[in-house]
Amino acid sequence: MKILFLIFAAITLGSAFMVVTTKKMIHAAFWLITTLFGVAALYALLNAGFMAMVQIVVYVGAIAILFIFAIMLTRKEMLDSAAPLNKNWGIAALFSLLSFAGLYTLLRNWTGFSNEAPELAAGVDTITELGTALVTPDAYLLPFEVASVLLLAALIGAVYVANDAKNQQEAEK
Amino acid sequence: MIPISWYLILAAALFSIGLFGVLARKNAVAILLGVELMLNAVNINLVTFWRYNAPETVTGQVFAIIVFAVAAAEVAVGLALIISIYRNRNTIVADDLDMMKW
Amino acid sequence: MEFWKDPINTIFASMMESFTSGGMSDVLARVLIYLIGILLFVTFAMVLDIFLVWIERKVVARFQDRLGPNRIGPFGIFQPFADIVKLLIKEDITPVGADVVMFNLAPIFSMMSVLLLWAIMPFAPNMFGVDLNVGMLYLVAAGSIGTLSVIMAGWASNNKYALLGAFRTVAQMVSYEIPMVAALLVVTLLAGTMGAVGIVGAQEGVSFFWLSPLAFLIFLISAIAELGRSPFDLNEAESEIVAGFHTEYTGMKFGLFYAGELLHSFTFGGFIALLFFGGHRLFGLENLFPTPIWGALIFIGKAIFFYWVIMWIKYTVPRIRVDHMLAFNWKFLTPLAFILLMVTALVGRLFLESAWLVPALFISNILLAWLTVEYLKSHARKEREKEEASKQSATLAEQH
Amino acid sequence: MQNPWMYVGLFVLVGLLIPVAAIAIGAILGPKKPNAIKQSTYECGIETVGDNWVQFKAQYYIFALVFLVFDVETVFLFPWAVSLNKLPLFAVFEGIIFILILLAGLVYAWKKGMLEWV
Repeated sequence: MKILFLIFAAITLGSAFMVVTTKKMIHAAFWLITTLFGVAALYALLNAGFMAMVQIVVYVGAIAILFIFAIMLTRKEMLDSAAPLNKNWGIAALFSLLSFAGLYTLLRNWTGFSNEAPELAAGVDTITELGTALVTPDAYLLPFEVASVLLLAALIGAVYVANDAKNQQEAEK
Repeated sequence: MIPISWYLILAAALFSIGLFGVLARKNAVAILLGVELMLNAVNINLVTFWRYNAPETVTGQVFAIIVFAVAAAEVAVGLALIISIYRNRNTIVADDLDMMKW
Repeated sequence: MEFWKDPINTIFASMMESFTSGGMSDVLARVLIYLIGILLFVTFAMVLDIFLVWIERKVVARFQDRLGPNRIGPFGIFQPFADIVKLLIKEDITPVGADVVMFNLAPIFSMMSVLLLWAIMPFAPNMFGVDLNVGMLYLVAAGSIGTLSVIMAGWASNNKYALLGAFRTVAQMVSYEIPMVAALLVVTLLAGTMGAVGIVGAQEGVSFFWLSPLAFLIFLISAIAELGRSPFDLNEAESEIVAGFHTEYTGMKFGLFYAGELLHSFTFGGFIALLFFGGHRLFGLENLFPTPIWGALIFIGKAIFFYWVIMWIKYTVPRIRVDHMLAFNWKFLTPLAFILLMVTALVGRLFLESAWLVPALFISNILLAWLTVEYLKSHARKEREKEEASKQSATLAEQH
Repeated sequence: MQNPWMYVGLFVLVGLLIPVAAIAIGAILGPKKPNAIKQSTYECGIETVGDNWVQFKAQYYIFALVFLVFDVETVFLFPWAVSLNKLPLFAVFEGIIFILILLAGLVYAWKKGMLEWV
């Protein structure tokens, strides 16, 4: 178990590092996909099979595809951008190291820092419970419906903005 | 078995890498990639806490699913904006986007 | 006798015993046995794949009034082996400027996405890889790995046509994933579980085809689109974009794409059989022999039948245009699939545990289909009238 | 170690190994005589012009966008569908409202003319 965790953690962190440093945007997108697979494997290790599948369906199947399309649409720019990082990258690195150190010390002082996972109760179907929780008014009915409204807002907003881009493209012709 | 700390440290590291990406990358799409890494780190934390602290309830998973929805919405609108800006100003270098400056 | 009732688990138990008696740890023994089992299983899939090539070529020949391969072996059955030898000894060409790593990874991912589907395929009771409680989502997830492989192939080839083909394919695959997921949601709703084994078990009395014939049609259409077979073979429209995303692939890498497509078709045939036609059941014939191997044979027979249906459609219908393909999905199939989902949820819940469940669902499906057809008819009539009116006004303007 | 995902993980491993082996055998058995013409990208027999840069329609992005939204929606709907038979009747209506809100988005994109290919 520990070995598996270390392998997946190394994949996740290594490819995440490549995402933020690699030069070609399309490679960054593919490294992101590797990271996402690593995270999905970690979910599977945590017995959260539903989350692992959702991770692949939503992130790899949809969000990564959207990223690749966007990169392809704006690619002309990418070909000649020499340095991937801006001039403040030193400060940024310091900042993120500090944030990691801060998070680490915070966690260190937490009492439950080295807790082990409790045994999962046998015969509990997480998905049924999840479905029940999502539509029970005392539980998460409101977030469930609000999520739908959020997605609707995102769709309308993005379509509105992209419509602009489409008209622009037609005007150029 | 794996103690909870391993997952939390992994999530913290992933979050920091994502933060670095957001702060240091030039390309606006790359900045969004960094944001995705940060959201993933959050999700790892949520699922970890679900597994280690409250596996009998599903709160952590519900939260994580909502984070998925938020990430999707954020990417959809963010990338649409970037494409629109690219069409209008022919650049997606974040530092050049200073139309709100004076 | 015990062996025939549950062959897989019997072999597993005996192997487990012999492995652990040699002092091996329990976990390691389990991993090893799984590995051996999976290797045999995947090898079986690949051998089946070889015969699918033969079936495909033979059937298409019959559709086109030809003989098909008939030189090597009886009925040309060894033709695919000759094909494999040919593919293996071909030169492996990587085009200039290609991204070598991704160029090689793409066909591997393509094949893997198909093989992964076999992990959850329940051939018969006690004869399946694993029963995941998120089976249907797993099906979608494996499909998204396939999409990924297409984009990788198209981008890494450094070829305009490959990239164009890849983008078309991805647009098509992601679009048709939505009605497919909606059809899967209908099945999930009816079965009350996402696991493949649970879905087959829920069809004990009556197959889901009778509960939701529309969902079956939607699933069939979107499966064909997902496979990229005619009429949805825009990804390799030879007359327009050479061969689509695998233009630059030669030798075994091309072979993997090709074999992957055939195996994918067969796999979807199997999924149609298990989602809508009761898996290993065949009018009680499955009880003829008390062994799951017989059930597995029935299942494979059904899968080949639906594979043949997909082939039949492929060689009958011409390719449709890209704008029609997308309009058909977003303006017709997706709304219809979601309306069907809502209707099924409502009717299925209202008639839950009543004897009227099956007829109510069947009638509501037929009603919905009839309404759709009527609506389309009136819509088409209106469009035609509009067109004629504009034509008339145009001719009038010309006369003046 | 009763985690079913162990089996899936092993399946991924084998599923990767078999095609890799096929390609490796092909690479060993096949000849290797590269030359510049052979390795140039194929463009219907004429010489290759430029790199693979082509201007893509913004339309591709729109379809991916609508797909993304519906894909996330289905993630919410799967747990709902699984547990529906055990829930009271109003849960059905909650799901229907959820779907209707998203279909409204599709109708909006449709009316805006965003689902047209041209």
